[in-house]
Amino acid sequence: MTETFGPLSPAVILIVAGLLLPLLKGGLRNGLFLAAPVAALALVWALPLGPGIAIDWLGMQLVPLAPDRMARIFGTAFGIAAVTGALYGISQSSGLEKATALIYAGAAQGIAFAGDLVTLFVFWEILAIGSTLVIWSNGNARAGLRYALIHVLGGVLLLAGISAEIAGAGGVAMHPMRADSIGRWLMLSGILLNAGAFPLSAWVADAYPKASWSGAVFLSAFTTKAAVLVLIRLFPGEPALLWIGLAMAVYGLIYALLENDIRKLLSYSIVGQVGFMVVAVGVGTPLALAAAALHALAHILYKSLLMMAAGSILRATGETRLSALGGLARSMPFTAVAMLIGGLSLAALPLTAGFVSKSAILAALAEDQARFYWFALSAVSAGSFLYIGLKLPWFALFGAPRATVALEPATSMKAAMGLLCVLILGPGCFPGWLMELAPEIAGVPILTIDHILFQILMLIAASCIFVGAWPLLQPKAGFTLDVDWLWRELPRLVVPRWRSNLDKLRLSLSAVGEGLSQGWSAFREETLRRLTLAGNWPTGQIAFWATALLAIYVLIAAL
Amino acid sequence: MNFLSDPTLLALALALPAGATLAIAMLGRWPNLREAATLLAALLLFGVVMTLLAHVLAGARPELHLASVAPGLTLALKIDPLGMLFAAVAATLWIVNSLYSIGYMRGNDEPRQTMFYACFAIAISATMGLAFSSNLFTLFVFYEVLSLSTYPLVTHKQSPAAMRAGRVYLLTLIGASMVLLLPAIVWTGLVAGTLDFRTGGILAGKLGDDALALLFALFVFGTAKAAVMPLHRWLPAAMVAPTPVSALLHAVAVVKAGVFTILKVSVSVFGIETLQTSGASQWLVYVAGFTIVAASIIALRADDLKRRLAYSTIGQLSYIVLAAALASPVAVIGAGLHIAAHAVSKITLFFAAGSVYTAEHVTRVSQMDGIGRRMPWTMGAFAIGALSMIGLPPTAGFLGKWFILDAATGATDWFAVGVILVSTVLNAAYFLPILTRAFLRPANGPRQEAPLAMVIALTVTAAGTIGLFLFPGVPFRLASMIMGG
Amino acid sequence: MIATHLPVLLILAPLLGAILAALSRNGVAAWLIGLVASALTAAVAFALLWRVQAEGVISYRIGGWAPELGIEYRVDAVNAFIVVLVGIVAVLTMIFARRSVLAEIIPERVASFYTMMLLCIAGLLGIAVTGDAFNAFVFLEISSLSTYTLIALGRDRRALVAAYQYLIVGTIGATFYVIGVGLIYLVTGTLNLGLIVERLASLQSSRGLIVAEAFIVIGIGLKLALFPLHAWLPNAYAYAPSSAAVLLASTATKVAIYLLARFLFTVFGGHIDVGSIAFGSLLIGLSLAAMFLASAAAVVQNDIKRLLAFSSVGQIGYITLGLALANPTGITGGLLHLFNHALMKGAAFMAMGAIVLRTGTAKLDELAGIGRVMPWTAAALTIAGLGLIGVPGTSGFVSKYYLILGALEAGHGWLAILIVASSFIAVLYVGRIVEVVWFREPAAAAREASEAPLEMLLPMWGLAGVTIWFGVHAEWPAGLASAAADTLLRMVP
Amino acid sequence: MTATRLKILLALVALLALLVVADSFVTHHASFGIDGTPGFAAWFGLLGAAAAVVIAYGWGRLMRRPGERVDD
Repeated sequence: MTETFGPLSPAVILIVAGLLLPLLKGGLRNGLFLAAPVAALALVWALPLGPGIAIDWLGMQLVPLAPDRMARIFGTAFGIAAVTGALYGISQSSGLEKATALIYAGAAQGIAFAGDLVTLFVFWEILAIGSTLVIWSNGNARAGLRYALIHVLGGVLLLAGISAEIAGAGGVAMHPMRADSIGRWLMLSGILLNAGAFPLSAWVADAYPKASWSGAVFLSAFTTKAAVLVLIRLFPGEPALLWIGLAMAVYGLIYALLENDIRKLLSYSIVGQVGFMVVAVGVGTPLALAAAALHALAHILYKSLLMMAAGSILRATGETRLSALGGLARSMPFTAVAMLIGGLSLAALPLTAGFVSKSAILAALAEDQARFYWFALSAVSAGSFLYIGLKLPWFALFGAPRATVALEPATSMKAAMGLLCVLILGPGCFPGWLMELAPEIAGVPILTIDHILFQILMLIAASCIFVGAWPLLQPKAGFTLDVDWLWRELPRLVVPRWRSNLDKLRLSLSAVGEGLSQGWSAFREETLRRLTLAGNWPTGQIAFWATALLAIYVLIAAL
Repeated sequence: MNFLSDPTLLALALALPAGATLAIAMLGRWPNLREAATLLAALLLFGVVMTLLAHVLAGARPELHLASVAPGLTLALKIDPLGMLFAAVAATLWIVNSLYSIGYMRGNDEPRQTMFYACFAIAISATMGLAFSSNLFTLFVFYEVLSLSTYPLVTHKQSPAAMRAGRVYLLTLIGASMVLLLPAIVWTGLVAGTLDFRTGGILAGKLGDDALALLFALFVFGTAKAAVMPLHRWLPAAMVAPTPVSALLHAVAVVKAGVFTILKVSVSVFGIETLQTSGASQWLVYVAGFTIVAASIIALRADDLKRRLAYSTIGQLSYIVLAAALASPVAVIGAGLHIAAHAVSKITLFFAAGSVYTAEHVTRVSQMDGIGRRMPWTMGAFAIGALSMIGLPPTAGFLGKWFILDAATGATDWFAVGVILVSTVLNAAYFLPILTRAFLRPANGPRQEAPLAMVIALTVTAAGTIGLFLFPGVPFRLASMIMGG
Repeated sequence: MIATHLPVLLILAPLLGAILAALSRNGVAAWLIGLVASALTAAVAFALLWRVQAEGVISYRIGGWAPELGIEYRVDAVNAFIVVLVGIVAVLTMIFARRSVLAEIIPERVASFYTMMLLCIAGLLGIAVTGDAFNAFVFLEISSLSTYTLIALGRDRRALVAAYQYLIVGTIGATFYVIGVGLIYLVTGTLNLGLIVERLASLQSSRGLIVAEAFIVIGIGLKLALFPLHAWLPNAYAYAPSSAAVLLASTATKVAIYLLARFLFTVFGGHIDVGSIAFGSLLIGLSLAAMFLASAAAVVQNDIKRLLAFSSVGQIGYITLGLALANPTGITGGLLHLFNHALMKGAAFMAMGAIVLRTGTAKLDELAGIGRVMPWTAAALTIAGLGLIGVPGTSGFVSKYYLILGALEAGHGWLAILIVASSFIAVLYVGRIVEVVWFREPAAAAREASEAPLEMLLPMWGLAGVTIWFGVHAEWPAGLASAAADTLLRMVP
Repeated sequence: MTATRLKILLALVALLALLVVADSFVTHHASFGIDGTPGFAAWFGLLGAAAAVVIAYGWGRLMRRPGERVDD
């Protein structure tokens, strides 16, 4: 059945569109920018589920297009993110960003539909290239470079792991495995790097806020979630993922609580939320995997919305620091509502998509009797409300205005945000839609009274703490040291010292070298002189040598 | 239908560029005719090589006996897949390089162009001979002819610096080949009783493990063209040459001749299996690994663009040497593919560097601010070449790296895996800043591309870099056939 | 009829030519006579070679006397090889010499120059074909005396000094040789080499023989410029008239080496083991010293002729090294290198002769860019240079290949490495020439010069051509050398 | 503590108390036992959020730096 689509895949549509985009101008360009994601999303649903088509490449049987249910969930999520992102960013003036965003989105779709490890890797790298270019199109060279290097590292770790897997198992097919050999650990670490797992998480908050107001929307959606999908496919039930995911959740929570910059806060929050998904993958039951996928979907929806709101604020005021913002509820009411809905969905307020997916994750943990992780994640979840549902709106939307709004969000931006609000609230009110996507969660109680009450109690309790501990949560200008200190600051401290020592060594060496070279040049001159005059021996000397040789000869022969 | 027999074609592959040399020398007074002769010869050679390629893919192994020098020493040609791969790469790139050279030499008003084109043609002829040689002696002869014929190209500018570089170039290449490679060949002949290449090797069971390792070392270091440290200095020194020459040295002929020799010796003199079981090449994994990482670190700090590219070449060559050292069928495929992939990508990079020089007289990375905005085609091609050097899909550089990595993990040689990991990141670290500088810094002038011939050439090779990734069929088939002979 | 008298005809042709040339007193006539005589000689040499190959050893008794009393000319694979070499070089030198001599020799002495050339050729050929130890001495003296004169005919005043030094050294050498031969006569009572060999077989004590051998080897060593007895050679070659330098460089030392090989292997070979560790290592040591030190001296020379002369000393080291290896491959390599080196060094000296003719100088720094105006000459020089290095495709490679093979066969891997390492020094001195000649802006001398005349280019390119030809098709000379080596080692009767 | 905030806090606590009372009237589907007790979510939420604030505050005292990253 898939044969009827031939080489057409959502990835190809988006990537080709991205490559064509720079050749177009004006309305045509915007039209393609919007049409391509829509077409890709349509194709995600038009593709019949099946084993996909195999092609032969370098002697390997590759399956570049393998539509299954997981691919469809993630394809939908990536598709929605691309459509709304394109709608939101249509007024962006940078053509490069638009083109690369499409390629980026296409690579994410490619990963979603990849049926083998090699195809996966190829799109993995295109994803890295695309996202780097999205960051670069906003002009920040250094951050983009750091991002690119980290992802090159992640990519090659994955590549090494894949090649070890092929060398060991002999096939390129994707199949569930455990991290039980060096090769598989390499693969896992490559994937986790993209997922933003601690301690290789610092790049998320470093790079994403460096993108433009519209670029960050794309960035927040694809890379980490694509990694979650790959984890679901390759490492379901890997025990290590449990504590890694929990570490991510805690890290995201604490750093987001401390953060002052809205988009950085949202970036830390991504890590935290992906942590939830990673824990679920670590559980590995069908319910848990479905929950992880749904949470990825929901997360893409509300995080896109939040990033859009943040982008609108940035575009309007040129500012994203909470300490420099305030009172936006009055001046940007639409954006304020979007931010609230996104935030509440993240905090899993009932009737939002986030509530459904987070409930599913906790239910999966409960089903698996993972007591520790259930309690820990519940606590983290309560904490998340502090920064996303309370701190963020409190300081950005309410209080005295500190920044002037120069630019109203464009209609297209409002449309994108509005669309996302609907997409968040719709499934939140009617979870049946999501159950159709992932029937595994059908047994999870979601909109039951005790469960709703449970969640509301949590949120109100967190609110009490927020109001009570308000002075401690004041946004402060500055930054929190992260693991990236190791590659951003440490070399700056070490290299000069290292260099000065090296210089000292070089000095002393050069003193020795000086002496040696003087000796050498003296020797050289003497040798040259001798050699030049070599033919001018006095005759007596030849005679002497003749006699000497004669003697030696006789001596040798006689012995 | 096929009135040209295989041996005739084989002879033509050598004779065409050699004949072009004469034609170029005679047409020196009429530049247009002279360039036409170069291009014509390149096109004809391409046709001949492609015909041969088709035959080789179909299973033919054409042979041609040239001369019997002395008992045991014969000059003879025989095509095998590895040689075919190398020859096809060189013949293809000669066309683009000629096109590019015309733009470059005219754009920069270079003197002594006749000599330039003539020596270039000899070098190509020698490359063909090297690629198709059927025994160690023939290979050695063409190896030396290649060194000698490229010397005038390296010293083209005839400045004191160029002469110094030329001296380093010739002394290193000839010196190493005479002092190490020649004894290795003689030793091989003495032990094996033949100098003929045979897939699977001619040394199996003829020498002890230690002696094999020593002999292998003689071969590897004797082939200074492969620029394995510490015999790498000639390569950055030769950067004084005009850019098309650098492209020839780095992409088409010279360094490829080096790694080709090492690979050929591994496959057809020692035999992969013999290397594997004796462990004679294990030491080379470490030497090549060191070279890869050290060259990358030096490249990281080089401000001169061509110098940075030169050290990049040193590192990339050692990937191929590393593959030879890993000595497994998969590694050989990787090495073969990497020869093709690196050739087309590195020539793109050098073309771009020369194009930037011709248009803007920029030679240093620190002068390249905003140049991508002014020369989008050139720097776009450069970007593709750079991605290929890093080994990212969808560029050709991925192919070779993939199989070499496969070989490393297959042999569970974690040192080699680590080297590839580290060097990939280092490659990115020294190539990407060039791109950010070129594209993200503001341009300090209007849009101004290099001469059209150059832009066409580098666009073609950049497209080839991606095309090779998407359609690796032919090189892959050739590379897979290497082990089969 | 003629065929049986070939050996003596070989000597008579140049000898008669010399007499005629001396009588003619006319430069042009003398040259013509020289040309005809040397052409005849070459023809005879080839005929001899052909007969030896066809029929084996030729023994010719002068006047029909028995070997005990008279003089026997004995031609086998070894000296047929040498004779052919001398013949080829003699003809080509004669063709080359005319223009060069006109420019370098004062007209009154031209006739005597050709006389001396022919005498020298006769002497060298005599050494080669004679089977009599004392007769060899006589021919040695004939060639030496004519050589002294040839060198002294050079216009440079230093030529006189060089000739004088050569005279003294040569006389010492000849004296040593004759002492050695005398000792052998005391022991064996004969001067015929064949008979000496037979009678030595029954000898009880070899003490006297050792001393005799010592004198002979050192005496010949002086003539062949064995390191460190070489010091006369650079100046002699550098200041001799160009065409004399060609002849001497290509033949004189080569014939001396032949004589050495003949004594070492044929005469003493059966009794004193040449391959013995002690003697072998002495000769190997001296050869290595020549290969490295003399080559190193060549690198720093400014006068190209002197450079080439030092190079000759170095290359002789390879030849003696081949002999010292004392195995078939090694000796083949040595003899082949003798042959090849003669040809390429001849080409190189011819090229220098042409350059001196056109520019009046042989100084490297004054010849910058000469390749632009004398491309054919410079190309021949370059080819010869490549041959000296031993670049594959030139004959120098083939002979060095045999040497390396011989060294490895003898179990001296290190020696193989040293052979190629010393070739690397040749890269340096040849590289210097090539770089200056081709890749420098033309100096004053070069700008005014023009290409050499065709009659010089032809013999020059004849030699350069065979340097390439024998590099690609070495089977003929290698076969000759191999047969000669087998003969020397008595592997064939 | 400003008066407004105190008022809000009191209102929130009152609401929480009200809901805890309500919570004791619904049936719970407990997974681990304790999570089914009435009001569990309230006190666990209070504890969890408080712990988050305390840890974050402490971590901020240690790791928070004023100004901008040098290389941004």
